[in-house]
Amino acid sequence: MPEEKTKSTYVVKAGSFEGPLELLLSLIEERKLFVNEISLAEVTNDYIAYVRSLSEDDSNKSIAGVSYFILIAATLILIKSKSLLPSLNLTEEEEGNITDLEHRLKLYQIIKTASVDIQNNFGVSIIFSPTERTWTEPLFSPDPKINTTTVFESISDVFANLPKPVEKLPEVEVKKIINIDEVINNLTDRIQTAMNVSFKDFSKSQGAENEQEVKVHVIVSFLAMLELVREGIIDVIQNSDFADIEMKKQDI
Amino acid sequence: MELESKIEGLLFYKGEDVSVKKLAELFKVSTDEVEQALTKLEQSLVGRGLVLVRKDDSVIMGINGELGPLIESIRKDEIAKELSKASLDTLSIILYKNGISRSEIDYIRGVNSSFILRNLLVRGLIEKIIDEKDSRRILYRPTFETLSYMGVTSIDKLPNYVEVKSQLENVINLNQNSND
Amino acid sequence: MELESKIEGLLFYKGEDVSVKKLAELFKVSTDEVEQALTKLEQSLVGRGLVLVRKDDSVIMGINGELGPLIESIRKDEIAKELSKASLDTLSIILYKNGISRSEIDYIRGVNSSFILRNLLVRGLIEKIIDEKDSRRILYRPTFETLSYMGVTSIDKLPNYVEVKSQLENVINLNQNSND
Repeated sequence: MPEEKTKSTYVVKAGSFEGPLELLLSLIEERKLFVNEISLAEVTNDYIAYVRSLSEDDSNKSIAGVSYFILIAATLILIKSKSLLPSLNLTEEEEGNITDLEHRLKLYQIIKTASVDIQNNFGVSIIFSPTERTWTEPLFSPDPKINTTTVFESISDVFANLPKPVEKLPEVEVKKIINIDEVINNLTDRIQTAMNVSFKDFSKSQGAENEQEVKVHVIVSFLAMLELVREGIIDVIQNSDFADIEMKKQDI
Repeated sequence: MELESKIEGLLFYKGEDVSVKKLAELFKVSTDEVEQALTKLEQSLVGRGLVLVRKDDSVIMGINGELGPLIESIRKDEIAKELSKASLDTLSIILYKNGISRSEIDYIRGVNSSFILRNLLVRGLIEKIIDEKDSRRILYRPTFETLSYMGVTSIDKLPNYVEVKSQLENVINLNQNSND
Repeated sequence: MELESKIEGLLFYKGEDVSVKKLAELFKVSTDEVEQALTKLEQSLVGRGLVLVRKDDSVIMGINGELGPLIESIRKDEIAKELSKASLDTLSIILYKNGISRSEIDYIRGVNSSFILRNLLVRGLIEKIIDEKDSRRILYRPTFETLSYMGVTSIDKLPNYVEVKSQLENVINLNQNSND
């Protein structure tokens, strides 16, 4: 089934997760925490580590699959930034994204818990109904609609309604977009040559080709930047609300 | 659950006659016990919509004769009804593939087809056969009457037969491969 | 013969789900009378081999789930019982939120669900309906088949149904309030 194929794109050494919410939930539940901003901030680093392993794993060819994880990572990063950089003011939309993620995660948690019962009961004591049974001898009852023309039209309709195969981006492109370590290295290099580097300029400079790519770039760059902040390599300065974030090499 | 209730459920499922001996085997009881249970079941069905019909050493569950006229008129409605688009689509798949399993039909149509297949069977437009390669598999094919009604002497006279058939087979193979 | 017995016979004949409205038409009675008869029939079937399964406005007659394993053992074809993690998540969402759009499912799962939905449709575990409030919107809901697999005669008999449902509603309401 195609289902199995999509599933395999998420499989990594650390275990397989169907999607970003399942991963997040398992990270939170592992720590026996409740779903809230604090717990989300706490699991962000592990989440990023997972997304990184996803993008490194050569078997992950599906850009769509990985991008779901990266999109949630963006919100997670916002949450983490809030706790790391109290001066950082979030836009209304960003705040909205945060409450939204919490909300989704709570819904998913309820479903996930309930699904255990579904799993345990599924197919155990099936209530059978003899659906395909026919009581009486068939009586040939055609319909004037049945003729070679209509039958050919119908089969053509059937073909037209088949699911379209998923378009896959070439592998090279996937690699270009998703390699987070490469982004971190670039960032470090640039920090070392220039004292100040604008985050906006930096994420632009990665050669994105379309809007979706830009979005992924910004996220990946932002992830990388925060990683550097965490490791104490750079300082982040945001001069005013919504202003570009400046990055500066920290004096060691 | 009492034995008579178990027998009731089983007979409903089977929809055909089952021997007393077979019932005893299935429920791991003696034939005497089955006989007693059948008597109880008969009694409990008095005045209900279902009846137990016994013939020789077999038993079958049927519908109370009083409902005969109603069932007959429903049946007439069922077969006189216009064929739905979904039914026609399903019939076209069965015509071109000539010998296809329910799960293959379901996969091609993207929905479950049990009710539609039942309707096509009742109308005598298709019939069930056992797969020669796997006796546990049931296949569907058009009836002879359907083909003559359409005025085709053999299946390969259907429009674009060769192309359609190979396209159908491609879809089915695709599904099988992705299952591996 | 009482109405409930007539309905019993008819459901037995049909072997598929019939709507309350259709039953009222067939027996020329009101839908209220049908409802009452169905309640009586349900009661009279307690402890017996047959059960009445109800979903939305339809009803189907099935064989008591206690007999499920026995019937499975005499069936010729294998029953697909495995649910992948993704299928299980999606099916659970649809079961507890009877009538939900694809985008809502995607929202809760955080990933695209089209493949899984098609898969569940093919297996007959879910079905598409048109949203009554917005005819352009397609909603997914569980089928009788799903209830059968779960061994329950109605959706609210699913494990912890009431609790899960109210938990979900609490979270949804909370979010709506915070959005105001």
